[in-house]
Amino acid sequence: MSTSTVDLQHDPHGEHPDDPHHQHHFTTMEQQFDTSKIGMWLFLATEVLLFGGLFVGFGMMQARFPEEFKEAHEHLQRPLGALNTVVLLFSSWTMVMGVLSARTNQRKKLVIYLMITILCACIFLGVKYFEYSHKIEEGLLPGHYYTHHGDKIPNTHGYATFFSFYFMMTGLHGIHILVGIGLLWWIAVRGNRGEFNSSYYTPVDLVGLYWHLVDLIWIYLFPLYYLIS
Amino acid sequence: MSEHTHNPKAEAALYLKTLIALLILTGITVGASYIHFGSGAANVVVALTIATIKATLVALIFMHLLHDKPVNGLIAAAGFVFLGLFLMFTLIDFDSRQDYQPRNMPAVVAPPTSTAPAPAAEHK
Amino acid sequence: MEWFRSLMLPPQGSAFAAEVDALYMFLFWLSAVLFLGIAFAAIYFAIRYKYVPGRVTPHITHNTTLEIVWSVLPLLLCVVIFFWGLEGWMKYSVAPGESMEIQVTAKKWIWTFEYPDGSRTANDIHVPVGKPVKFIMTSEDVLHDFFVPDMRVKHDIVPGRYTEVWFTPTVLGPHHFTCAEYCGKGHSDMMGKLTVDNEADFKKWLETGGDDWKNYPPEVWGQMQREQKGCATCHSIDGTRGQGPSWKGIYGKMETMSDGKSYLVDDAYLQESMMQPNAKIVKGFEAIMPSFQGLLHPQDIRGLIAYIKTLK
Amino acid sequence: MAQALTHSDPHIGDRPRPAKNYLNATTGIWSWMSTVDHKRIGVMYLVAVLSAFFVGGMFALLIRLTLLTPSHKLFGKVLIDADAYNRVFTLHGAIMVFLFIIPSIPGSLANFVLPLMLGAKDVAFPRLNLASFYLWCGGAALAVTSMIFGAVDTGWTFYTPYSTTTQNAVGLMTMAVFTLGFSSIFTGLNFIATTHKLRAPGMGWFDMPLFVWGTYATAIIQVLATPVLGITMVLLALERAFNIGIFDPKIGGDPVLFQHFFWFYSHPAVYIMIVPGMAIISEIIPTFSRKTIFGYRAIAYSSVALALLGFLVWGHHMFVAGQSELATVIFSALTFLVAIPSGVKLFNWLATMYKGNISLETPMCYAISFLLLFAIGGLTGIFLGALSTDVHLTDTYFVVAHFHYVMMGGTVIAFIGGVHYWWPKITGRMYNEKWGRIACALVFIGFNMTFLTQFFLGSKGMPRRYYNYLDQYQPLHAFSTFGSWVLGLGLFIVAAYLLASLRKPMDAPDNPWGGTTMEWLTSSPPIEHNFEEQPVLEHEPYDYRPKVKKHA
Ligand code: HEA
Ligand code: HEA
Ligand code: HEC
Ligand code: CUA
Ligand SMILES: [Cu+2]
Repeated sequence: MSTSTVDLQHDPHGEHPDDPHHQHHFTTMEQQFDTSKIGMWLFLATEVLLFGGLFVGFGMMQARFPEEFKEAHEHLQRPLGALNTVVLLFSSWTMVMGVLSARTNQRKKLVIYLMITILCACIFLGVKYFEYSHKIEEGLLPGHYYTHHGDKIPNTHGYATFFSFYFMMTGLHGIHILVGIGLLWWIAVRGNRGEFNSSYYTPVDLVGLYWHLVDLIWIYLFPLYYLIS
Repeated sequence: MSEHTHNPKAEAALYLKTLIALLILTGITVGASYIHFGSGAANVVVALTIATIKATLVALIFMHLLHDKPVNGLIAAAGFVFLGLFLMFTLIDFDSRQDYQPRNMPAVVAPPTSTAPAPAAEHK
Repeated sequence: MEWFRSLMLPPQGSAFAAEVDALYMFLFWLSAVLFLGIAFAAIYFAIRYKYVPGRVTPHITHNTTLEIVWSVLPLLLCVVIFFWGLEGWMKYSVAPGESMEIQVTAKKWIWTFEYPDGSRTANDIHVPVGKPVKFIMTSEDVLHDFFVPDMRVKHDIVPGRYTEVWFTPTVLGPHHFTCAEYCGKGHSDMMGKLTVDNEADFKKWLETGGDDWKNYPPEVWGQMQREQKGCATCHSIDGTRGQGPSWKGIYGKMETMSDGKSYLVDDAYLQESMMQPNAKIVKGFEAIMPSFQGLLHPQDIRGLIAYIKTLK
Repeated sequence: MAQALTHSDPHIGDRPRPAKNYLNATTGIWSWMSTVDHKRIGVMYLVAVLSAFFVGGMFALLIRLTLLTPSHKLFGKVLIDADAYNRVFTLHGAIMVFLFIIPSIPGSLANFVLPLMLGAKDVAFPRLNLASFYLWCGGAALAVTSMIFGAVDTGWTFYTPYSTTTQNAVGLMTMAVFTLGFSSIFTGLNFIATTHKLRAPGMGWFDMPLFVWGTYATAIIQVLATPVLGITMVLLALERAFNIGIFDPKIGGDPVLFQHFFWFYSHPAVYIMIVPGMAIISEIIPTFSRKTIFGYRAIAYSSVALALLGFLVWGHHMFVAGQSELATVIFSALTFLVAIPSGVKLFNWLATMYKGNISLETPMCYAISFLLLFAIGGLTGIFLGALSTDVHLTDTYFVVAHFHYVMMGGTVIAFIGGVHYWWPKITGRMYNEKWGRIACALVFIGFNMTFLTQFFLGSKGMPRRYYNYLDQYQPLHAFSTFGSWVLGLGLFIVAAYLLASLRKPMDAPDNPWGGTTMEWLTSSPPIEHNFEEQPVLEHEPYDYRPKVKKHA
C-alpha cells in the first residue's frame, strides 16, 4: 500500500472552516451532519427493538390470555386514546414545520412551532394523567397491585398481566415524551438565541427525528390497546 | 444541505397533506374498530395494516426518509426487520406448542400427597 | 471401534442410545479429520514456508473454484448431519402409544414418581426391560431436567406445564438419572437410581418395594433411605438446622410444637411425622415437609426409626 | 511520496520520535478521565477489561479448585459450600461475558485501532465513546455492589422462575447488565457511523482492512441485539418487584418466553465475541506471512453473514427446554448455516499462509493457536446443533467445553494475540519475545488440558453447574484442574512481561512487523491527532508486492 497526503489547510470541501460547531475530526460540515444523522438513526433502531421487546411480550401474553385481555381492554377509553393520537399527530406536524423553519432561517416561526409541539406534549401527558388516575382508583394496576373486582373469569392472572403491559408500555412511552419535552425546550431556547440557520440545524433535525419516533410508537400502541378487541 | 433542494412552500404543503392523511386514517381505524370483520384476527389485521400505513407516512415524509441518504432508510428498515424476526420465530414456537396451556398454573400447588392432576387427558 | 465408543460415552441402555452414538461417532471422526487437516496445514505451512529475509511472496488474491468447493462441501455435509440428527430426534420426541406412563413431579430437590397402579417412589425408579416407558413430568417450583445418561434422553421440566420423555430400556441392572437444569443449592444432589428389572422382578417390586432391604441391618437400611428418599435434603444428622429439624438426638426427647404442646419423640411419633407431617408442626419450622404416605414401605419406616435411634 | 512497507524495511517512518504523543500530550488524572481521544479511551478500556478478566479468572480457578475432589476439601477443610459455588460460577460467567469478553476487543483494541486504520482523527462521536466507557464503569460498580449484597446464584443465563424467586441481589445484577448493554450499544453505534463516514480519502468499502469489516459486522449485532437484552433485564427486574406475570408460571407467565428473550440477544452475542477475534486473526496472519490475504471479499462478506445469520439460530439453546418441536427443527436447520462462513474464514487463513514467508513471532503463535482451538470449538458446536446428539450433550460439560473453546480458545486467544500485535503501537515498547513464546505455549497446553478433558466428562454424562459429582468423574476433574493451573501460570507470565516492558524506555519502531494498514504509518505511540498529514489510500490492503521506490 502506498500513500500520499492531502494538505488539510486547503481542503477544497471545507465549506465552513470557521463554523464554531465544526468538530476537529470532520473534514466538512456536511460530513459532520451526515454522521450525526446516521448516529441518530442507529439510536432510533435501538429504540425500535427496545420497545419491540415489549410488543413481543404483549403479543405472546395476549395469545395466552385472549379472553382476559379482551375484557381488560374494555377498561380503556377509546375517545381518550383517539384524542391523544390526534394530539400527537398534530405535534408531529408542528415539529416537522419547525425543522423546515430552522432550515429556512425563520427563527420566530421555529420557536412558535416548537412551543406548540411542547404544548401538545403536555396535553398528551395531561390526558394520560387523567387515564392513569382513573385506573389507579379502580385498582386496575400491574401485577400484585391489581385489586379490581368483578372480572368475568375467576382465579386468573391475565387481567393483572394486561395492565402490567399497559403501564409498562405507555409508561415507557410517557418517559420518552417527558425526555422529548426537555429536548424540545432546549432547542427552543437555542433557536431563540438564533443559533440555528440553514447551514447548521443538526440538533433541530435530530430532535425532530426523535419526536417522530415517539409518535410512530404511539401509532402502534393506540390500536393495540384501545381498538383491538 | 443537499438533500433538501426543492422549495420550502411545496414542502410545507406536502407536510400539511400528510397530516390530513394521517388524521383521516386515524378516523378510519377508530371507525373500523366498531365494525366486526368476522373474526377477531381480521380486526387485528385491519388495525395493524392501517397503523403500518400511518407509520410509513411518518417515516417517509416527516422523517424525510423519502429524500434522505439510503443508508438511513436501511438502518430504519433493519430495526423493523430484526424485530420482525424476533416476533416471527417466537410466534412459530408458541403457535405450534401442543401442550401450551392458556391458563395460569393453579395458584395452590398440589402437595405431592394428593394424586398429581392427571395430565393424560391433555396428551393425545 | 466399540471399545473406543465406550471410552467416550456411557453404556448404551436403550435402543435410542445406539442411534445417538452412531451420529456422535460420525461427528467425532468427521471432526477429527477436519481438525487434523487444519492443524496439519497450519503447522506444515509454518515450517515449510519459514521466514527467509527478503523472500518475496506470490500475490494470490483468491481462487474462485477453491472457495466454492470449501463452501459447498461443508454445506452438503451439514445437510447430511441435520437430517441424521432429525431422524433420531423424531424417535425421541414421539412415544409409542402403548408405553407405560410414569408421572414425575420434580421439586427442589427431590424426585417423586407415580406408577399407573398408584404406587409412589422418591428418587428411585424401577422399569421393566424391553417395554417403552413414558415419563410425564411437571415441576412444583423451578425448572428441572430429567436426564438419564445411559438412555441418552433428557428433557426440561417446566412448572405449570407437562413435558414428556420416553425410552425403551434394554439393559438389566442399575442406571442413574440426574437433574440437568440448574435449580439451586441442591441441584447437584438431585439424582437417583433407575433399575431395569425383568418382568417378574418388576411386578414384585411394585407390590412390596423389593426385598433388597433383607440384605441390610435395619439402621443401615434406614440410613440408605435417608439418602434415597430425600430426607437428607432437609434433615441433617449432625445437629445443624436445615429446612427441617436435625435428627441428631431427637429420639426420646420432648419436642415442642408450634401450638405450644409437647410430645415425646417415640416410634409412634416418628411414624406419624413421616405419614402425616402436618399433624404436628415442630416449633420454629414451617409445614413444608411432604407426606411420605405410599412412598415409604413398612420396612423403610422401621429402618428409619432404627437409624434415628442411633443418632445420639 | 510513496512509502514502501516491507518487512526487510521495518523501521519505516524512522523519523525522529515526536516529543509529544497521545500519552504525554496532556498530563494529570483529570486529563485522562475527561479525555475524548479514542486512543486514551481504548487504553482505559484495555485496563478495565483486563482487570475484569483477572477477577473472572480468579473465580474460574476457584471453580476448578473446588471440583478437584468430590469432597471439595483442601488441606482437610471444605473450600466452599454449594451455595457459594453457585454464586462463584454465576459471577464467573457474568463477569467474563458482560464485563470482559463483550466489551473486550471492541472497547479496547478496536477503539484504538479502528480510526487509525481508517486514517481518521477520531471516532465519529468522541463524547459518546467516553460515555460508553463510564457506563461500563457504572455497570461494573453495580455488579460489584451486587456481589457485596449476597451475590447472585442464577447462572449467567438468569433463567426464570429460579431468578424471579431466589432471595438474592438479582435486581442489582440485572441493572448492571442493562447498563453494560447500553455501553456496548454506544460503542457499536459509534463504529458504524465512523466506518460509514470517516474513511480516508480514496478508501472504498473493499479497501478497508478486514479488522474494520469484522468490527463493523460486530457493531451491527451490538446495535440490533443489545436493546432486547436491555428490555429482558427490565422485565425480569419488574417481574421480581411487581409480579407482572410474564415469566413466572405461578402467576401465568411462561419461562420459555424468557429463554426466547434471553437468547435472542445472547446467541448473536456469541458472534459479538468471536467476530472481532476473527478480525484480529485476519490482520495477524497476512502480516506475519508477508503475503496478501487470500479471499479478501469472502472474509469480509462472511463477517457480515455471521452477524446476520447469528440472529436466526437462538433456539438451539432450547432444544429440550420445552419449545415446540417445529421451532426446534427449524432452529437446528438454521444453526448449520453459520458453519459455512466460519469454515470459509478458516480455510482462507490457511490459504493465506500457503507459500507465505512465515515468522513465528508471538502474535502469530497466538493466531495459529486460534486456528486450532477455534476449529475444535466450532466443530463441537456442530455436535450441539445436531438434534439427537444435543439431547444427550446439552447442559453437560460438553457444552462447557464447547463454549470455552470458542470463547477462551477463540476470542481470548485472539485478543491476547491482538494485544501483542498492537502493544508496540499502543505503548511504544517491545515486549520480551522469548517469554512471549514460552507463555503462549503454556497457555495453549494448559488450555487444552483444562477443557479437552471436559468434552469427555460431558459425553460421559457429567451435568454442568454441579457442585457434587459422582466419584467416577474424579480423575478427569482433577486433570482439568491441573490444566487450569498451567493455564493460569501462562497468563500470569503474559501479564508479567507485558507490565515489565512498560518500565524500559520507548524502543518500538513505527512499524515493527511490517504491517500494511494505516495504523503503522503513524509514530509509535501515535501523536494526539493520529497523523501528521491526512493519509490517503491508493492501494488495496495487504499488498506485499515489492514497491518501486518513487522519488518525492
Ligand atoms: C464465542 C462464542 C461462541 C461461538 C463462536 C459459538 C459457535 C457455535 N456454537 Fe456455541 N455456544 C456458546 C458460544 C459460542 N458458540 C456459548 C457461550 C454457549 C452456551 C451458553 C450457555 O448455555 O451457558 C454455546 C452453546 C451452543 C449450543 C447450545 C448447547 C446446549 O446448551 O444444548 C449450540 C447448539 O447448537 C451451539 C452451537 C454452535 C455452532 C453451530 C457454532 C458455529 O458458529 C461454529 C462454526 C464453526 C465451525 C463449524 C468450525 C469451522 C468450520 C469448518 C472447519 C468447516 C467444515 C465444517 C463442517 C462440515 C461442519 N453452541
Ligand atoms: C469469556 C468467557 C470465559 C472465559 C475466558 C472463561 C475462562 C475459564 N473458565 Fe469459564 N465460564 C464462562 C465463561 C468463560 N470462562 C461462562 C459463561 C460459564 C457458564 C456460567 C454458568 O453456568 O452460568 C463458565 C463456566 C465455567 C465452568 C463450569 C462451571 C459449572 O458449570 O459448574 C468452569 C469449570 O471448569 C469454568 C472454568 C474456566 C477456567 C478454568 C477458565 C480459564 O480459562 C481462566 C483463565 C484466566 C485466568 C487464570 C486469569 C489470569 C489473568 C491474568 C493474570 C491477567 C491477564 C493479563 C493479561 C493477559 C495481560 N468456567
Ligand atoms: C422438604 C423438606 C423435608 C423433607 C424432604 C423431609 N422432611 Fe421431615 N420435616 C421437615 C420439616 C420442615 C419438619 C418440621 C415441621 C413438621 O414437623 O412438619 C420436619 C419434621 C420431621 C420429623 C419430626 C422431627 C422432630 O424434630 O420432631 C421427622 C421424624 C421427619 N421430619 C422425618 C422425615 C423423613 C423420614 C423424611 C424422608 C423420608 C423427611 N422427614 C423428609 C421437612 C422435610
Ligand atoms: Cu433440579 Cu437441577
Ligand atoms: Cu448459540
